[in-house]
Amino acid sequence: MALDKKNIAKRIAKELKDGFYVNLGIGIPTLVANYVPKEIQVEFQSENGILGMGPFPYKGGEDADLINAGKQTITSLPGASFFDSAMSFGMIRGKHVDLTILGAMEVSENGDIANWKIPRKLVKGMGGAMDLVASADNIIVAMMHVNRKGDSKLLSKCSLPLTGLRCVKRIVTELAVLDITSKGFLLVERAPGVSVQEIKEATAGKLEIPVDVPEMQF
Amino acid sequence: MALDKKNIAKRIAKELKDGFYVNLGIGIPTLVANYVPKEIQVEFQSENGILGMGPFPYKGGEDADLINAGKQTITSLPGASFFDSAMSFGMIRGKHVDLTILGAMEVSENGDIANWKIPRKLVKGMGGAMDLVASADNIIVAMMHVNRKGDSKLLSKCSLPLTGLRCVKRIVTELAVLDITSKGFLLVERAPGVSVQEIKEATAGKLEIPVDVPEMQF
Amino acid sequence: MINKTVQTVEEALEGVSSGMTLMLGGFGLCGIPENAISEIVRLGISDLSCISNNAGIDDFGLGLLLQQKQIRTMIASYVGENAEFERQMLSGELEVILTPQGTLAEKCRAAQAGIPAFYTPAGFGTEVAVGKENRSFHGKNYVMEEAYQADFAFVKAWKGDAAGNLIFKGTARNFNPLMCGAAKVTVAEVEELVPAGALDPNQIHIPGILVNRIFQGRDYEKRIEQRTLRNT
Amino acid sequence: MINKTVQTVEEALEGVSSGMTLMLGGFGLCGIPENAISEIVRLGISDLSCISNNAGIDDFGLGLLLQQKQIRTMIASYVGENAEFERQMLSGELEVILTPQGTLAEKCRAAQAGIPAFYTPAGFGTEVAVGKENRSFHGKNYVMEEAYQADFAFVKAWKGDAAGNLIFKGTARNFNPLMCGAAKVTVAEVEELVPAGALDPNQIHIPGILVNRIFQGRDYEKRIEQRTLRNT
Repeated sequence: MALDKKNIAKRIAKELKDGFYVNLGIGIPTLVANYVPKEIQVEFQSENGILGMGPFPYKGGEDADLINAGKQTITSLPGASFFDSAMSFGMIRGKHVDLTILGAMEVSENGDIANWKIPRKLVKGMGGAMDLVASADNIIVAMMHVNRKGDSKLLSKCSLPLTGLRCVKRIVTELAVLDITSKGFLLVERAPGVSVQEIKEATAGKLEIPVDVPEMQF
Repeated sequence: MALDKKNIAKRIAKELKDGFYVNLGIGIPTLVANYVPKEIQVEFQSENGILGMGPFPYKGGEDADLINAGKQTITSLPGASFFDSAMSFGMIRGKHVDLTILGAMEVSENGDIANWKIPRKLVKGMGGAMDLVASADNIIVAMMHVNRKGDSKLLSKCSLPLTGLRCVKRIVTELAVLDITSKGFLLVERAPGVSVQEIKEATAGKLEIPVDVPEMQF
Repeated sequence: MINKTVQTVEEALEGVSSGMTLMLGGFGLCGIPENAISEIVRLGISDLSCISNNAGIDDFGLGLLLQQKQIRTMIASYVGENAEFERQMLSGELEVILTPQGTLAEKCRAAQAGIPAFYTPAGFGTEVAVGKENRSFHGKNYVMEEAYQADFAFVKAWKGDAAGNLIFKGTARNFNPLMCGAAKVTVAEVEELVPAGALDPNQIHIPGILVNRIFQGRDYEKRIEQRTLRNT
Repeated sequence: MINKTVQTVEEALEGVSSGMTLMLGGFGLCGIPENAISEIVRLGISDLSCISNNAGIDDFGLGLLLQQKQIRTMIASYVGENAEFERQMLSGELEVILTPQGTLAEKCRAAQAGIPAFYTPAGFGTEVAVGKENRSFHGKNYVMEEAYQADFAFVKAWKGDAAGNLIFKGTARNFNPLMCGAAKVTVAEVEELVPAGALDPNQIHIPGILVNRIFQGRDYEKRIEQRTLRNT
């Protein structure tokens, strides 16, 4: 059965390693913070200027001067720090952030990503996405395998304007975990109960299928 | 009579204007801080990371963590701030410092300055001088008109390796105040009792002499 | 101490006029110069180019200038959350230059620090890099970006002193410090204005040399865009 | 919270070896990483390239490494006050690369912030600009300078916490913050190491993400180079 958003986040959380600084994009990536394994320590960076971001505040604890990149009220944890946007993107461009998790409209088999603009539709802007994808060595995309019309979002070549080139390392969708390799999308795991055939049909780009494709473990 | 170093500093202090941020080089320029007119407010920047530098401390008030660019112990005044070297030179390159006063080995009639290196002699380095002269719109040089051998240091062309190009605006020596103009050195004032002829003889570069050259007032 | 204090927002904004390029601090509605924005609305000047990470919401922040059609060009990284903005952009009344957020920050910082241009990997291979110098360093590709040139910068700080020194709070810091000294004139409004000497010189985020005018702000609303709470 | 604490200077310097490029904070003897320098002397490694604004004095700071002939290349802006340095430089044992002070600072900051290169007016028309790209922006001439690449950065802070957050004091800040995260490994030594949460997150000069190892320094001498006093 295809995963729901929570389970996509839960699967991505398994990619976290002890000592990682992590930047979470808006949407599914934000949910990853709820599933950090207890035995490891990670710190969340929000590009608007906080490291050591904590959960949402309790009622009455909101502070207009303390928000995340999605403009939501947040809290800070012990060991947190605040800084300006140049320092924040210095951390990102300088490869000090270990893992970036973000959403995408399309990913191509060579790791290109498009997630900011649909021609002839309203463009809201790239925010920090271009900086993040151009800089991070370790990018995981959280996305739906197909769009609402049923078309694959894992393509041989992106059709939408690009956010970044050859930058995605791993993709987690409702159907599968896939890596970007020199041979295209490599099927690493499938969602529980989802067949290889289903994933094959939902993937427009080149798909490398190993003999054994294990089910995701949670 | 030719000025002593104190009087050179005293004459330069007349160039200070209310609201000026000033960077003082080592040597005669440092003395300028002693002669700030009482009716104006200026702030001294030291490129190692302080704005609002105060006088030397009283005995017992020295702090190893509080020095100027000459590595001397200093104090800070109310309204002072400390910052890192990138911010400090950001202030300098960004033209936020209003006046730079520094020494020179040679100045040429087009405003080139040489003050960091004598070939075949020991080179100590340019420190912040190249940043200062390349950035400041308002540079006053405090220097002796001639060297110990009696040779002029105000030349048609610098013989020593340059620190910066076409940057000096005004020069104050023991003999005169001179401006750099498109016609070379313009004689603005002479030291009390010093004749135009004396200045002429001590100046190797092109010297423009107005009809009336007033004596300096202190 | 050089005193940067002005008494009123009118005095603080003296010289601002139509056709100018303005920098405005803030991320979303967090840390925006509320008093300066209100005064720009009151002045009724127009044809402005605004450099700010976002464009406010319909009835707050830069949205107030959009309502009055005072902005000709908006330079931002993300402009959602604003219906009037969308209308003006789609109708062609408003020019929008979208810039990666880190590049926007660094272009401000470059202007502050006298760096005319720098290289960043952000946007390489995308339409953001079109028409700009592309260059490789150590096998990686970069885009050259130039410092902004602006007439006025309006920033909001938490505390400030008469010498113009500023301290920001939490994530309301964001772009504010980078815009100080990045325009010809920098105007800082603060929640609390204290005498020179009242702030610890070690804790100052922006030294007063980068601020031309400082004033005590009034009636801060500090609206929250997404009030998000945890269940108790 | 990610804990960056190490217990000893030996542990802090694990991996440092001959032939490496090191960054060392400090201006003169102010804010230098005394403990790290002592340990480098003890390790006896050599053939080092050192990026530091100055080169210490004969018997303190980087002068201690020069005495042991551990430095092959010195990258600095000003190297006076050191007789052994002069001897080695004049004899050709020591290579010296003199760099304008602001450029040195910015090359560190660029390395920290993932900026591969930038333009500065400093040194244009001088021997510093030879062999580098010269370029004009808005009618003014600039020199292109590239970010440093270093193996270890050694910095000294006043206070630090277990998460690696740092606060500096007075003019001992200087180059220290800029070197954090500017090398492959950043080692911070502090006068006072406190638990995470003990420092105000608003007042942190360098966030822990830019520091790989932090340790409580010992026996700080904090020597004063020019004790200059006012007459009472």
